[in-house]
Amino acid sequence: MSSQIRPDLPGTYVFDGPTSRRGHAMNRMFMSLRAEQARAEFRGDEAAYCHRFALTGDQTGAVLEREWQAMLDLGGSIFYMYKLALMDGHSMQYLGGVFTGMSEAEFQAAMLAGGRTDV
Amino acid sequence: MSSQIRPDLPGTYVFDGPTSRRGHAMNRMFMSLRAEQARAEFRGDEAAYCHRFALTGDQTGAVLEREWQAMLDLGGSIFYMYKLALMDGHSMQYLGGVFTGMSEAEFQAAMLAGGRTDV
Amino acid sequence: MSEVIWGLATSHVPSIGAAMDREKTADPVWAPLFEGYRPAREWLAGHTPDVAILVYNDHANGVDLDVVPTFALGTAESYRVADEGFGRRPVPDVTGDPELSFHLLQSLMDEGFDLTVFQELDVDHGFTVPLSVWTPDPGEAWPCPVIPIMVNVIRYPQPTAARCYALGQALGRAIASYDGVRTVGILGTGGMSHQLAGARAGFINSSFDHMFLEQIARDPAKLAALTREQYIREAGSEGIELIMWLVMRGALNAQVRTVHTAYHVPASNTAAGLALFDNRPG
Amino acid sequence: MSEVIWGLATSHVPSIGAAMDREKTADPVWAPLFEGYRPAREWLAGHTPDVAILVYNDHANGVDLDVVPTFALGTAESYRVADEGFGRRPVPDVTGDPELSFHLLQSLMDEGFDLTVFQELDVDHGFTVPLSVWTPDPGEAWPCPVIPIMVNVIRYPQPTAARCYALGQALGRAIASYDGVRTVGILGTGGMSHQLAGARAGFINSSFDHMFLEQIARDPAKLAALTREQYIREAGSEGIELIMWLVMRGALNAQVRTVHTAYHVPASNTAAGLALFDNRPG
Ligand SMILES: [Fe+3]
Ligand SMILES: [Fe+3]
Repeated sequence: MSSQIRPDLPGTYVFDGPTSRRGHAMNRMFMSLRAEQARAEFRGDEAAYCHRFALTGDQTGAVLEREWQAMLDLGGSIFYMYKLALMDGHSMQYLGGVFTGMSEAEFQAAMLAGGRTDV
Repeated sequence: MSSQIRPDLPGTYVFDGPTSRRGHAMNRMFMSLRAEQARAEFRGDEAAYCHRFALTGDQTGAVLEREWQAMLDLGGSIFYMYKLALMDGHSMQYLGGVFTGMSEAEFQAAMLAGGRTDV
Repeated sequence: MSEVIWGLATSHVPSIGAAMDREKTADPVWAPLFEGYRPAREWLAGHTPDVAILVYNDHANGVDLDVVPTFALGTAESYRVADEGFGRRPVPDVTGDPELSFHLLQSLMDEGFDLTVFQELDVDHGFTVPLSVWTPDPGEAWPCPVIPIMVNVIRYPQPTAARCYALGQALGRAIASYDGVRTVGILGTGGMSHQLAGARAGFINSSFDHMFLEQIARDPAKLAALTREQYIREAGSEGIELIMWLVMRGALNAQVRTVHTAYHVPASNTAAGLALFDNRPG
Repeated sequence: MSEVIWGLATSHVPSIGAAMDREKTADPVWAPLFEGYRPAREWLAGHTPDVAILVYNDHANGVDLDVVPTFALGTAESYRVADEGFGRRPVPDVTGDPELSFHLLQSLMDEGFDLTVFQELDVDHGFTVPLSVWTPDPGEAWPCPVIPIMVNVIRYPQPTAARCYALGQALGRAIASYDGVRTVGILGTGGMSHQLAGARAGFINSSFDHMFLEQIARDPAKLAALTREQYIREAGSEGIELIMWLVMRGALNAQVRTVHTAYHVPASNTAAGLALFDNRPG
């Protein structure tokens, strides 16, 4: 219908307009976690906090269960999701492991060996 | 020093970068007056409210005394200043009178006669 | 292939909206203005497009003063009517068309326009007054979805008139390459001559305004060649809003049929102009 | 007449800043990276410009997610270091140069770049990590005022590489026409190949990175001709940040002298690259 020529690359998320639209409420919620007060409220009742930001049921479920891959699929941007990961004490290597089916240590080892060059 | 070719027209304010910089705190204060709560706080203690927004002494004086011409000279933008005027119950015609040395009625009459065509 | 079927240029003076909201349009000071609108409104009521694009500027209501985009595009599903400080206008919120917004974004970026994207946006009188000029009684909803294109006309240096016209031309190409709707209306807003502040407040230049009303139909390239300084001198510090008419005009064909024009002084501190163009061939 | 005396390209990985802030630069995993920086840092310490311009992107810290500018310019007197959620980096706030910002704004707008103006802006690791790569121990203040130019590299469609390169060329002309300072340094940041999310997370393409490091000096027009899709495929979804190097490169002369380059994997999930160019004639 439209002339969108958004690249479609396997295993790669391109944060385009439709994705941004789908994930807007969830990313807005992640963004709010920059403030300590907001993090405290989130910790106090995660579901209520998600509700306040008008996340969909799927998005709320993914957040509560820390299903990082599902958050991506539901419009999450890695830069916003990372704020939740940081709050949980997770590194970007941990997330890399989740996305690629490795443990954090395995992912780190792959990076130290020069990165994933064959994907 | 710079190549700025900002028009210099008599009796005309051009809201350029240096003006915006000079008036930033004051315009930010005006902008805040969109909220009823802020207007109530402003009314309660105008000087303290200006202080909270870090207005200069000159700017605070101009605001407290409703010296509209001085606000312009101190970096005010008419679109922001208008929020204060509205709060005071003044119209854009009232301000037009102030800037041109007329009463509101005189300014209105000039507009009804086809506007000020000779300036 | 979508087709731009009409272009509407109109001033967006807040008091025009207030006159309508307070049912004062029959008052002697307002009646001539609204009489002038009538033929355009009647024609427009018979030519509702699938979607409209509205070129306007914000007046310190929807966007914070620390960020000033030159050209911005809304990509939201809907746009709330802003509370400018004393309650929102009693008009409907605006339904958007994200699919078309995303298409316009891609096309215009590919043509080298450096757009700012608004995924959320409240729209102020600069947006809603032109909608009311078009549709005085919207009822529960405006006649079709509307996409905002915002232009900085307040902070110097504004985009040049030439850049605005070029944006409109690219917009026309982007619409032509879209298959999602059939018909599009475009609104360019602001102007005509006016100045709000300083010793020249109340300035009106009706000969410039009439020249502009005529040339916007016939020779828009001539208007696109005027400098910022010429606009501010000839049309007043706020009259430079007229550059937004050129975005609308750029999206139309070289030849357009003028359906109606109107000109009235004063609407508040401003000259109010209207021009409606039928963009359909033949 | 101001002169761009050098251009510095560098990745802006947050963990590089964290390694410095936590004094881990001598740790075995970090030492090779910082060894690679050393010759550039020494040269730069002897060539402090009057002012620097830093091309970067924000990572959801300084700008709200509802507004995404394609190209933005800071015009503030100073820029606060952002709190990204766990306290700000222990580095100085950034002093700006509003006069030069206003000059750049006017020049670039006149050349048809549709900039968003930030009159206020907090800068995140995308900005402060490159400053730390340049100046590891700033003490109370960075070596000179710095002006931010922000580029959207996160939300698709990003500006094309060609548009970034053209912006850099216009920036070079704007600087050359300015009389307020003598010498200018330019930083282009981001990259090299990396991808944070999805099944391809951890992707590194060192042959593309080495090609890029070589061609950015010799034949930047070739890199400017690559499409968004090529960047994302070859360098990863976040590797498209490399388009910001082209803004820097565009502001330099056709011929530059390469002072130093460095390349290291990994810095966190990323390949880290550095390239320093002397832009002085002869
Ligand atoms: Fe206006
Ligand atoms: Fe980055």
